[in-house]
Amino acid sequence: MEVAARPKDSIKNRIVDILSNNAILFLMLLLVSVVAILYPRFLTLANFNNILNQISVIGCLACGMTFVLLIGCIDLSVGSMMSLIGIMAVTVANGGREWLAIILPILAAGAIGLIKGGIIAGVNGRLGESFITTYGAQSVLAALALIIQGGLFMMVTATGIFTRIGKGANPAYVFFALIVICQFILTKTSFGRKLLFVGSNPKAARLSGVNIKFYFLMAFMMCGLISGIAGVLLPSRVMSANPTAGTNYELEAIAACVVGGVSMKGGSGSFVNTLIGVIVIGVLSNSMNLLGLSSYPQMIVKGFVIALAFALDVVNKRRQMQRG
Amino acid sequence: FAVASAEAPAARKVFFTNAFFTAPFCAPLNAQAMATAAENNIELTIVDGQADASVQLDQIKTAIDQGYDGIIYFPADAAGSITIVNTLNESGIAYAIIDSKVDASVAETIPVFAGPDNVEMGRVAGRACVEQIGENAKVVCLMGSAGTDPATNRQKGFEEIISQYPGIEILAAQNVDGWDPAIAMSIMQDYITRFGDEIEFLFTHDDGIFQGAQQAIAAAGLTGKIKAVSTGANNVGVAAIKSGELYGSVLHSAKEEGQLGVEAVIAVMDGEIKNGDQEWFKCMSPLVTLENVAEWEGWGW
Amino acid sequence: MQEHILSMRGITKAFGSTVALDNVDLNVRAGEIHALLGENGAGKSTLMKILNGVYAADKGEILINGVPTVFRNIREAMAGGISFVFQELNLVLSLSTLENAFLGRLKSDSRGIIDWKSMTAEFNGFMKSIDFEMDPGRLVSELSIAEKQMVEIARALMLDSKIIVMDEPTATLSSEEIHKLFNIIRILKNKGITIIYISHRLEEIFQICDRLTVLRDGKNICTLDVAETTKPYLIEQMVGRSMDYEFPEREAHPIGEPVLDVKNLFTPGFLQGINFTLYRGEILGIAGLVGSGRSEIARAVFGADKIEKGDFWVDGKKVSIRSTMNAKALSIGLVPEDRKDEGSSIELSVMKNITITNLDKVSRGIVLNRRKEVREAKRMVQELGVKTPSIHHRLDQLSGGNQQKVVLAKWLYNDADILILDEPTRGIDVGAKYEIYLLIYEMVKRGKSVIMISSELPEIFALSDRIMVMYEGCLQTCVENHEGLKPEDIMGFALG
Amino acid sequence: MKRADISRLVKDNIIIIALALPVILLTMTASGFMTVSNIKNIFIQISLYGIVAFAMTISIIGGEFDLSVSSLLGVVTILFTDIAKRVNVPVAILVCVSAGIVVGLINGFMVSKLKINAFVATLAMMLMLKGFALTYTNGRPINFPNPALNAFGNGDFLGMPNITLFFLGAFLITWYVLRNTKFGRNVYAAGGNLVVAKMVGINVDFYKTMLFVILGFATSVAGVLMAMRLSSGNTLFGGDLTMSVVAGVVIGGTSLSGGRGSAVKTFWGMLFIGVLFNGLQRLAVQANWQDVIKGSILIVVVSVDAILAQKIPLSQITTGRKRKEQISALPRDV
Ligand SMILES: Nc1ncnc2c1ncn2[C@@H]1O[C@H](COP(=O)(O)OP(=O)(O)OP(=O)(O)O)[C@@H](O)[C@H]1O
Ligand SMILES: Nc1ncnc2c1ncn2[C@@H]1O[C@H](COP(=O)(O)OP(=O)(O)OP(=O)(O)O)[C@@H](O)[C@H]1O
Ligand SMILES: [Mg+2]
Ligand SMILES: [Mg+2]
Repeated sequence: MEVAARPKDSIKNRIVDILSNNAILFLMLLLVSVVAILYPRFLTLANFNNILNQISVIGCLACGMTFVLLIGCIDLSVGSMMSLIGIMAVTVANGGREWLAIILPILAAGAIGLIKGGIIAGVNGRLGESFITTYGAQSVLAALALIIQGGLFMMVTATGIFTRIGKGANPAYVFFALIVICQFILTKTSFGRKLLFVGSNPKAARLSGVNIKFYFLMAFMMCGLISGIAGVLLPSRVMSANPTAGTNYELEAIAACVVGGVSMKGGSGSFVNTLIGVIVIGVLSNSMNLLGLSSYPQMIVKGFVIALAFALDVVNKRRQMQRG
Repeated sequence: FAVASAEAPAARKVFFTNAFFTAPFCAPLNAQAMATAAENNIELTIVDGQADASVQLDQIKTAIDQGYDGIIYFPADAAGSITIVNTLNESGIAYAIIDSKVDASVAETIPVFAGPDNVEMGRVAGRACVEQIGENAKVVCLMGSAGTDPATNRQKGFEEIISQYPGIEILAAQNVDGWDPAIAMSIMQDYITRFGDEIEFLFTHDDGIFQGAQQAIAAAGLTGKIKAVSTGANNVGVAAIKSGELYGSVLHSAKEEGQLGVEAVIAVMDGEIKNGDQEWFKCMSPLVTLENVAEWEGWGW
Repeated sequence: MQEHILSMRGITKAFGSTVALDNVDLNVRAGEIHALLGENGAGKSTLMKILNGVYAADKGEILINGVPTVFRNIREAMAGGISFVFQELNLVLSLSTLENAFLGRLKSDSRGIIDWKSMTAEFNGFMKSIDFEMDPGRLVSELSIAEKQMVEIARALMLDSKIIVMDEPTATLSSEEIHKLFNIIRILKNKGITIIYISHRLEEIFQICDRLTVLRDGKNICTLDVAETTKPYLIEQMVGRSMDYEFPEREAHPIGEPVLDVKNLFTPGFLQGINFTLYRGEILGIAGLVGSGRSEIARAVFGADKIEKGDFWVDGKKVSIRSTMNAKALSIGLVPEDRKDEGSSIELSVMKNITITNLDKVSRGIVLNRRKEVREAKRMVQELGVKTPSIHHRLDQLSGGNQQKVVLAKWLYNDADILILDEPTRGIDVGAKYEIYLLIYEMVKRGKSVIMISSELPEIFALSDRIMVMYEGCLQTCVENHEGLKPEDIMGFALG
Repeated sequence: MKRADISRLVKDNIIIIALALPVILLTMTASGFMTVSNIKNIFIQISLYGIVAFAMTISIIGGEFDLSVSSLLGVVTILFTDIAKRVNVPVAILVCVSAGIVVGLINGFMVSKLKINAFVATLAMMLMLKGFALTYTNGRPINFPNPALNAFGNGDFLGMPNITLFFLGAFLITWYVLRNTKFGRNVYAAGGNLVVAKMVGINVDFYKTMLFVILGFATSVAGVLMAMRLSSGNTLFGGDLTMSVVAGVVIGGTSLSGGRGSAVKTFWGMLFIGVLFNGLQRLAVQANWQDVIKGSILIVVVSVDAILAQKIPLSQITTGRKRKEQISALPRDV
């Protein structure tokens, strides 16, 4: 096998390489420095904590969503799932059983995920089927969340463990732990490997003797379980549950995954990508709030940054292509 | 059996399109409307207007086609109500508007509006603010969902009062999408980072928003240092008032509004009010504080 | 000196650290059939993709009729009078055969409204001229791989180009179709059209080509007149060493008790009551024409398709094979004929593709042992001579033949007792084929059994212990492969 | 007719069967369902979204997807009311349609030239448009009480609601273009397999861009009509446009993975949604339960569709060589 060595890259080339390989991160660093100059308080521990606290719920959702995206599907119902789980959790917690209020709703969420996965696996569905099925599930779950408590806003009156898991940096610990565990599952276990293979080419996976239905089922169950965790964290963080709390969270979760580099076609991406995406979007929102941008122009900037991050990424890939 | 039902007058059927059906505020409103309707021998159907004037127009057209006796219309937004009000007027059906006002161009044609005076509510909050912090202070506001009637008008009333005191500065004001406490919490966290302990006063358009913001305030150890006035005075607000986290909240009773809405449409169906009368069944908007909380508890939800 | 209609000079192209082409020249005379030969990964496809603008060359120039030309994309190349049959099938599965045949140049009037009638007429006319029956309205997803290949060929040939590039057009065809294809190629040649022909089937070169160019490891080796050369010499030029035989000598190996019994196998609308037995240590060849149902048997036995009825016995025990998992648990393996769609995931690395069939082997519990996985993957890559910069490269960065080797490696790695190979050597060069044959022998000597489906009769003859012949979904015959058996006998059965 | 043929027929027309069921049930249970005025109502309800749905059908067949239409619709209603108020109606229409096309061009540029994933590109566009509209209006809806326009938006022509005529027009054009033009068939090719389309020399960048331009155009038309119909402009109009429209398209049977589908399917899909919503309201089902039913029906329809598709293996649809029947050369999908 002939492998010719390439001439050593010039320093300038290498710098451009590093920059363009990590376009999103550098974009973020730039933003951070600008904000930090304008608002020195930005770089304080307290704000750092705030950011962690703010991204963790959406981060958990994105983490669950990653499983589903990796297998080439999409789940539009995680937001309403979160609403429903929040209501359940607070109902149980206010009844005094706080541990149960943490565990039971998460298991319920896993079960709901199993049902969704069961349908998708049963019909051999992928993106299209999961889109519609979970869009339907979104409407059912949101309605159930409203029906259960008569559509009321619920305060958390519990005072024990349930209220502590959402305080300070705790949700962030949960989020980071999830990322580490999921990344381990994905890259270091045969389960994760097969999941990735199924996502990348289900036909080939089937002909390799992989039980592809099982992996569709599991991807949705993991997504359910993890959005259940988000559903418990949210009321614990805000100390109230709202039957419409999760509205539109699903799009934000997907955006975070995709900005970080998880592919919507399945089979490509990792939880590290998700982590990056969540942090980028979280820091962006935080800095815009600090800059005093009202929520309207914030949307414009957010959209622009997402597009820009991707454009840079693509330019980078093209450069690499040209140089072989 | 048939004889018995012949004696009682047949129930009248009323259709209610609620633009914000799923909002927590509307849960008690819907429930009270159902109750009042039942008391008055009315069969009430409530549908979700999905915050969209176009959806509501379709619903109302179908309802007119179905031959309902009366319609209660909770507009998603003022501008979008023009066609709907015209449609209602043309059909000759009895109807009442609740909660949010219709567009000025058709306001003169409506028979009755049942709802709060949002501008006045803002004014009440503004006065409470001045009362609390004096004529020199720094304020932040967390407003309701962008573009909605309450968010626009409550802020308008509030600023009307505040603007009379040049010493009071509004540091920042931001809409809270979907009146979501979680979003309110994040915004408040960032306000605290940005302004530190400069913030002396917080005005929120809803007790739920306040409740979210309060978590950020508590986490920063600023409870009590930031005085706050909210709107709603529902259970959430009342609890916060009692615990001292919230100075006061301007009442907006969902129950009262639900009841007034049904009473209003009955009045129109009975012919007591005609199109163009522009009656206003106004909801009360007192400021609920620790002093009078006992009196008003339970009016919210 | 004849005029060169196309000359590529000093072409160099590197992908990352892999130098695919190093200062390569290719001179093609007008009206000739010019063969491009070389091992897997020698750079043939890459050279052609530089010609049509899919890749840009790092260095070098292209002259067409003596005029320097650079096509930036395929559209320009097609407009410039060059058409292509690519190595990988390029069909839109959700469209009809007709539309695929006219893909990219649908006939329409000036307003863009399609003229279905004249396209159908042209297509039917063309198919008739090569004597190949094909319904223009069928969805391409319903065609067998060989039929797909014919659509692909039809598309290029109907284009009326000055130069036609064919990258392994016959890899999936059986001798019947190849015969028909050659007829039409000769007709085209008589019309003065120039053809660049890439193939690993050397006998074809001698049948139709005029001159040839050999590449090895991205470098020019030689350009010759076909008439002046011999097969062994060619092989030596390609592989870099001499090879006496294309096939290893058949060694006697012990054949044991039945391991797989298939009784009364019916598939919906196709297979009609197939019965056969496979013995331990046996190589059972299946021959037949395109679409005769060979792949169908393979897929049914592997549980990949739903069957109507049929019983299976493995090692004398009655078993039910409902899914690929069942089959795998019974230690059956299948190397499917369509490597791109069903055999592999081209976006994943070589290693991930290889180990997927048996992750348990490289993991403790469910946790993967990375060191072991790398070791195993490297071993397989070594054994099959897969040419790849590393086992962590994505599969789509490998040459076609090397991708095929990875698909083979995947099932050899799993070490199944019964291995079904559907066109296993498709697109693999002579040298590597030899290695693969040795591996197959190795397997049966270790007591494994192999079912081998192939459109290359010589291959079937050289390897099989017994040969089954299929015709239109029916099993025609099953004969011992002895000295006296002649290809004509088999063809007789295959033609019905 | 063979069993396979029957199941294929069922499969291809599952949506019509699914549509017939509620219609029959509703005609029996809800009085006044099968009246002209109610049928008109149903059509009015689906007309504006339907216009976008046909454009979305083209783009989904072409393998792309656009989240930004929901924001674009709101932006167009705002532009229209604002400009019509300040300048005049023709200028407003011109500006709106150009805006739709420009947004489509930008989306198309991002997707085809910058190679940004369509989901991301249009998500970014969605945020930018919404932010723009809210900033522009400061979050307040704009009213435009103009009786003539309103009459047009809500009026009839020969007993047919005007907006429904637009809907039917969009349907016919889409149907014809997809079935019989080079443009349409190349869209199928690009959506069926982009790499292949490129390999056979189809100018895929052009087609990708056109998909978004068509969507932008259709959305701007729907937006102008909506502004006329409601005499106002509001950022929130069309909030659920993308999801409803994609649901309608997919329920009809157009595959989200591209390359398959048709305008007829979308027509039935939208009609199905219209009948369902209208029926649930007529039956006076309470709002929350309406959502439960709607959601469940979506799941059931898609599941049945997918299961039927599996039940008939491809090899049964067209038999092997032995029993090969002549099938017209026309594309299957239309
Ligand atoms: N996209 C790519 N990225 C990286 N390397 C590539 C790419 N395409 C081809 N190569 C490398 O270039 C070399 C030449 O490949 P090419 O496909 O031209 O071989 P080939 O002669 O056509 O072989 P085969 O007979 O197997 O088709 C191989 O080593 C291959 O790994
Ligand atoms: N997915 C499919 N849908 C419909 N028909 C199919 C499908 N796959 C194969 N067929 C048809 O079934 C018949 C048998 O195909 P099969 O692939 O078993 O043939 P084969 O002998 O392996 O030949 P080939 O060399 O074409 O692979 C052919 O007529 C083919 O057109
Ligand atoms: Mg090749
Ligand atoms: Mg075959």
